[in-house]
Amino acid sequence: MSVETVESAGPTPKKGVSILFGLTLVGLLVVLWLLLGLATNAFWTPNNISNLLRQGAMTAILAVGQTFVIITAGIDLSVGAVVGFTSVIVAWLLAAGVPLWLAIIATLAIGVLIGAFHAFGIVRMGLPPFIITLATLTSLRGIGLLITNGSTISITNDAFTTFSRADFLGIPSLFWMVIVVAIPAYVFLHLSRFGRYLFAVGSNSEAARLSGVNVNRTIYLAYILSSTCAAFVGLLLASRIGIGNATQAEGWELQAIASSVIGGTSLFGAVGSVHGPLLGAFILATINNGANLLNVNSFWQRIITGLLIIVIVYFDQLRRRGAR
Amino acid sequence: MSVETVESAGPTPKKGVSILFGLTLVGLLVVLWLLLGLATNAFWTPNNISNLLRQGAMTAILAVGQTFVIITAGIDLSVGAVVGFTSVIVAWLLAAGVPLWLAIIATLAIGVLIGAFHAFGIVRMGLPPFIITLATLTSLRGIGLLITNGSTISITNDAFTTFSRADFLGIPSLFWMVIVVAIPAYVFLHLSRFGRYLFAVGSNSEAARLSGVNVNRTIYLAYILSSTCAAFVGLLLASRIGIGNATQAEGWELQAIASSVIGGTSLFGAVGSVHGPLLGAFILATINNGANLLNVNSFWQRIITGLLIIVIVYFDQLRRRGAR
Amino acid sequence: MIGLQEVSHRHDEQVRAAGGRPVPKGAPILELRSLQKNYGAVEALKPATMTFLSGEIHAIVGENGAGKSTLIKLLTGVIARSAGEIRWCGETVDLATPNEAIARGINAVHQEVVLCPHLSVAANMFLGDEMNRRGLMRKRAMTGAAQGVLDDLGFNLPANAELGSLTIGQQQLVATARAAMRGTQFLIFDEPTAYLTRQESAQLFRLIRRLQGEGVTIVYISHRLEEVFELADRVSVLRDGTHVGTRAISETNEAELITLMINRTIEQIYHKERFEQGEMIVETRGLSGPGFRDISLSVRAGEIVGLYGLIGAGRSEFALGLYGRNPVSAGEIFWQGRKVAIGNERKAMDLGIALAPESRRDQGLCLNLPIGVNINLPVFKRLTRGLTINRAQEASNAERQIRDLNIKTPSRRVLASAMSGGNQQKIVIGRWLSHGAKLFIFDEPTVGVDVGTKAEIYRLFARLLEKGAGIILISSYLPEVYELADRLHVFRQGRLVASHDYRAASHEEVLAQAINA
Amino acid sequence: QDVTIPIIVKDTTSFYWQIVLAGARAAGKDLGVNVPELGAQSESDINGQITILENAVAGAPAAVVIAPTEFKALGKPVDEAAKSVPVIGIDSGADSKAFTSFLTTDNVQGGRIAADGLAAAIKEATGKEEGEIAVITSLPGVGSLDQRREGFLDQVKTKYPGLKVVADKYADGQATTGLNIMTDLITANPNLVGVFASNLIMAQGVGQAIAENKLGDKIKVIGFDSDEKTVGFLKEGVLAGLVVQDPYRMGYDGVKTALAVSKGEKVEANVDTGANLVTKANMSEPKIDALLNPKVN
Ligand SMILES: Nc1ncnc2c1ncn2[C@@H]1O[C@H](COP(=O)(O)OP(=O)(O)OP(=O)(O)O)[C@@H](O)[C@H]1O
Ligand SMILES: Nc1ncnc2c1ncn2[C@@H]1O[C@H](COP(=O)(O)OP(=O)(O)OP(=O)(O)O)[C@@H](O)[C@H]1O
Ligand SMILES: [Mg+2]
Ligand SMILES: [Mg+2]
Repeated sequence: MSVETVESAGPTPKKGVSILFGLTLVGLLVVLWLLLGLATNAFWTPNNISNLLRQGAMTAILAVGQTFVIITAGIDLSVGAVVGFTSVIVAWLLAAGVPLWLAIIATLAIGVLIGAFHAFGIVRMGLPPFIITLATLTSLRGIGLLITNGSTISITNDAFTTFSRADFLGIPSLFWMVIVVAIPAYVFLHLSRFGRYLFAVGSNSEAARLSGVNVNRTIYLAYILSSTCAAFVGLLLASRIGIGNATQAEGWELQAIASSVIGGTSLFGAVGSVHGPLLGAFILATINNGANLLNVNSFWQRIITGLLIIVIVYFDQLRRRGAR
Repeated sequence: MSVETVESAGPTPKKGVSILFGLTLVGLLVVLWLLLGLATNAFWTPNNISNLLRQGAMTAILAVGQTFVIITAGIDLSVGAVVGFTSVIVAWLLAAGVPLWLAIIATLAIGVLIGAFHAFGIVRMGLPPFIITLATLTSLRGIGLLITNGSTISITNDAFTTFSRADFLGIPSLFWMVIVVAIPAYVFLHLSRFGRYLFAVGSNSEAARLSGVNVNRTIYLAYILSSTCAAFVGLLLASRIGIGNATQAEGWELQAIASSVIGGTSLFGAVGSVHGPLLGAFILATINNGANLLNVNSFWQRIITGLLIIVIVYFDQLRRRGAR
Repeated sequence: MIGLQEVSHRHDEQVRAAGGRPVPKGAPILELRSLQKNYGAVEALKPATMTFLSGEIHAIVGENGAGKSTLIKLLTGVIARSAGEIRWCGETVDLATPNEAIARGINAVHQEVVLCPHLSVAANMFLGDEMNRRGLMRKRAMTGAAQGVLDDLGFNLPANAELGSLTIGQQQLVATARAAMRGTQFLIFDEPTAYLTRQESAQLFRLIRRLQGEGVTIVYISHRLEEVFELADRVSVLRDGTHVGTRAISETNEAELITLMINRTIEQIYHKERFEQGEMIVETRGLSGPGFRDISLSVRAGEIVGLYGLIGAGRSEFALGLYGRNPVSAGEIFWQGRKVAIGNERKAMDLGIALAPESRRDQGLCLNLPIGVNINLPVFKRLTRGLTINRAQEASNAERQIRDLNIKTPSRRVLASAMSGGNQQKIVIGRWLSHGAKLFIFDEPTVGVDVGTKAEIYRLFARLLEKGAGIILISSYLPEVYELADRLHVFRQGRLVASHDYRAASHEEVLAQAINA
Repeated sequence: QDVTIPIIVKDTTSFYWQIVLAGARAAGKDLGVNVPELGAQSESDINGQITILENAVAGAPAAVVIAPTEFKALGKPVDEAAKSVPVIGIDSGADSKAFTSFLTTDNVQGGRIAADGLAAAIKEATGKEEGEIAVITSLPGVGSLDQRREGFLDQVKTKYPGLKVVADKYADGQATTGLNIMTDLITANPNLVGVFASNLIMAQGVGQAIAENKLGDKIKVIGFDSDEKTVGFLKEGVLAGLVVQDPYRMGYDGVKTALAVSKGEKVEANVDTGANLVTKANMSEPKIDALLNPKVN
């Protein structure tokens, strides 16, 4: 936005502030959790915590992928459609008798291709990211529906479908997947030079270019990562709901972007982190979980979600201004 | 986008280019129309042209409002929700026996308030436009559902519901409404200084501020215009489908933004026009109308829409690069 | 054609209507009492007390980061002061918003051009103050009036061009024309000549004198001391945010000012050492591309090749072509005797070319990233150990450049946008020093850099040459290229029109060739 | 009110499911049971419903009543849930043997009823069961809508060979899109005699198109489910018929059955709550009238 004072939770910079910022969103999450624990007995049951971790997991992974793109000052509207589409692909492959490992690899490869196509559109065809990813959003849902003929494909592979329900060391496997994505994502974004390049491209692509950064490759990288994360979530979703269905995950792109922004990412690029979007996703999941447990009318739930988003981002804004 | 070579159909400058640009999108539309005329007999019937004008009208008005916001480098995700919400409001007021004229004014006033709230969030609370409008999107749908209790409110006022089907001078009244919005919008954006301030704020809000432009007021203006256009569309929708229903117009925000961008608006601000979004909206409407007439499978229709968006924006991009 | 006179006259009346009480010439018009500005812990301006007299040209000088721009921003309502008082025409004023400053007739041409790149030149000149008739803008009248003003000032610029399509120098002229047209009582120029050639500078000086003649008070900030002596009536010096003194121009000299500014003396600004010229590093033959045609020149190890010309002469375009940023349409490049094609920036860097571009804002810096990242941008590959960056080395590398170039910052984690103009320039230079190269292209390297640092940069050039590098120095500041270049090429309208050996031609001769007089 | 029996519907934002909830609410009041009203925000949001089921079970209720959005997808989650609480299914099935009881309407059967109704209406108007017809589905990938479409198409194919399906369109869940599709179908297919709009929102949009073009006599439309608007259309002759289920009863009996189960009583394993064709002719019958005017509040 043009009025907003751009703030930085940049790559290394202001380390203290960046961690404090993370901590404060953690603080918010903890406050939410404590309040919910007081308000309802069910909240702090192991069962519910498992649920919560499962529920936030998919958005969290999408949000991390989305963050890479947003840091380059782009946007990826297609992630929800990619999730639905890849759920169809993996179900289709499994139904066709393709071995599980191959089906998974092929599905992720399709994620890579979609991301590469987005970057191609942006870099070579000069299309705005908003447009190219909106177009694939529309088309991918169409292709997925065409494959399933508008219905769903059941997945009979039990190994695959029980995975999302399983626990490991008492923690839901879906949440482990968040960790599996987040750790390399953290290393990539905050510790490797490619992460720095993402920030540089988002901040001033011309300056990055004149400094020898391969801007096009960086853009490819960002979009491929986002789409691959989405394809990965497509696998998880297929595992969780046991079917492939192209209309699933509708609107998840907005949730992913919202998680990312709540987690401190700037839509103007060059500001963002890996832990922020994760926290953002789990804050949103907590709001929904809590509203369900408190038996809030689902209409009120929407109203409250909207208000809480405003309040959370506002306080975060205030705090960050204060920190300067 | 950071890589894209930012182009301008700015306010006054390069007048020739700006008109040429408009003409070329018109050209595209005409080509589409000619092709459809060849492919199907039904296309060029007066009846179908009326349908087409009706079908594109609401998106067109939303897109114009959206364009004001995008020019300031903002975004308004709430417009679809505002349409649904205001359709409920007007139906509710009419059901409560409020006279039609008052119901209309009250509904538009609510549009103004929503826009003012957005601007307040951005200007005073420092929230990113994406977040505040996403939050109201969520909340408004909730409030609307609460009012109708998840159902619909029928509108029995015949004067109101027949309006959207009426013709005037052989042209559907809905399309007249586009003209009624577009002409003052054109004067505002391209001929008045307030329009120029929108561009200035989107281009460099600091420079605008230093020049004595009231940046905050400009932001208020943009968001109020967008929400008011959306409320106006809410009235038209209520008139057209004869009900108030809070879940209607879902996803219209993306259609409005897409129309605007197809029409040459840059999501990075400071580039846009009034005629562009109109053309964009009618191009999208033509694609859908044509697909229906040709009885294209609904799934293929999605695929084709996505591809056409890419093709259209790509050629537009090429031409504009060439024009430099 | 409407001239400056008429347009500004219209505004003059507005200003008076807005309440500016006339002040007799020579009486205090603007007084600062213990004016102060802190950015968090940074004291950008320590309590300063200064007086500006009506109708004078008052220069302000000081090192990079001394607080000059901060002072200007306080006076124009851009930022809020931390403490102190401002008195305008004898009464205490708020000056809390740009609007208030404008209403009182205080205007500024800021150091970094702050205009709207998407609007036309005319739209920018009239922004916030459009001509209207019945609620609608009089676009044609404004374009005409703007063109009239530009022509009247002798600026050869089209009023209907999009601002973003102009070079920064030209944009600077637009900002100047705009401020002049606004009809002010108090006009501040913050390093207006940074991107101007002598030719344009001369035009600007004429404009300033003319405004002074009309009773306008001028504040003039510059790092070029000879300009200060040419123009100013009085000069104030800032050091580290402190006002260390004000002198009448007739009672001081360069040496004294420098001592006041940097608290030590410099015997020679243009530090020049001549080295044995070594092997041929690069040679272009008939190189053509967007903005330049048929350029043949060469650079040897140990040699500084200067490129001089007016704005838009094609020097920067030539550099970008050589660096692989812009496509070359014809001609050949020989690198150390071998014919090469430089298709992209990476290729150029791998060969051993470094480019410090002319616009630090658009091409040089990632403004909302930390200084450290900006300095290390080209060398992250080198700093990578295995998968990740060696953070200790990343830190030490950045710290070293900050120290060596004397970049004024509390930490390498500060965002580049929080740096003063000159310090930003040093970051861009530091980046390439840390990267290293065989051929350094410095495009306007000392724009906005203070005398002390300038001397350091020139000394640094000597160190680079000593190590066997070659330098292409592009500058619009004739004394600089003139004193430093072993070979000086003059560009005009995209062509290389003349070449001279070290000090072989006079200033006047070079200038005449540049403007084709 | 110590006993809690949550009811989970497919989409809280639709009128149909609001009636189900109203029935459940009434049962809660009558029986002294606390009935949280839960549900996803769209019939196609399978993951959302699974999440809600998980959350509901975490609250350790006496039983859970659920209308599964998707047959296969809800199978495992229902199995999982049934490990800790009894689960009562309503409306649609799921791939699970763990339901204690099941109160459903057969959506395939509903589609067949719609086909019969459409054929009858066309015959009444033209004298023969012949002509071009169209199907408009609100959203692809939604189990119950798929089943209705399937039942309708199957019935037409086997029983009414004279009826030719010339268009089989999917919309995006928006009344306006249904309206636009319908106006375009009218333009493209001048011989169209009948349409099946398989849910409430589509019936609203399609009905509007018919009303705008005053084609109620020529094009017969059968809708699914009812509200004030579509009943009005029925009265005006814009719509030829509505297939109406008994959502109120499903909600009421669902909770009632669940309570019985939680008390250890024996209940019937399968109950068909039925679907009825409503036309102008039978709409004032008391039984139908009760279906058309459910006590929502
Ligand atoms: N937005 C900011 N936040 C924090 N510190 C700032 C900010 N802007 C300027 N400073 C600091 O204030 C001090 C004075 O800066 P200023 O821009 O006034 O210097 P200057 O005298 O104009 O220097 P130059 O000759 O390089 O333009 C510097 O130390 C600078 O780093
Ligand atoms: N992409 C381009 N295609 C064609 N001509 C161009 C292009 N970019 C710039 N030019 C023109 O090339 C000329 C040289 O501009 P350039 O910026 O290189 O000048 P310069 O000598 O570096 O001057 P300065 O940097 O002082 O403004 C200008 O007239 C400019 O308008
Ligand atoms: Mg400065
Ligand atoms: Mg240059």
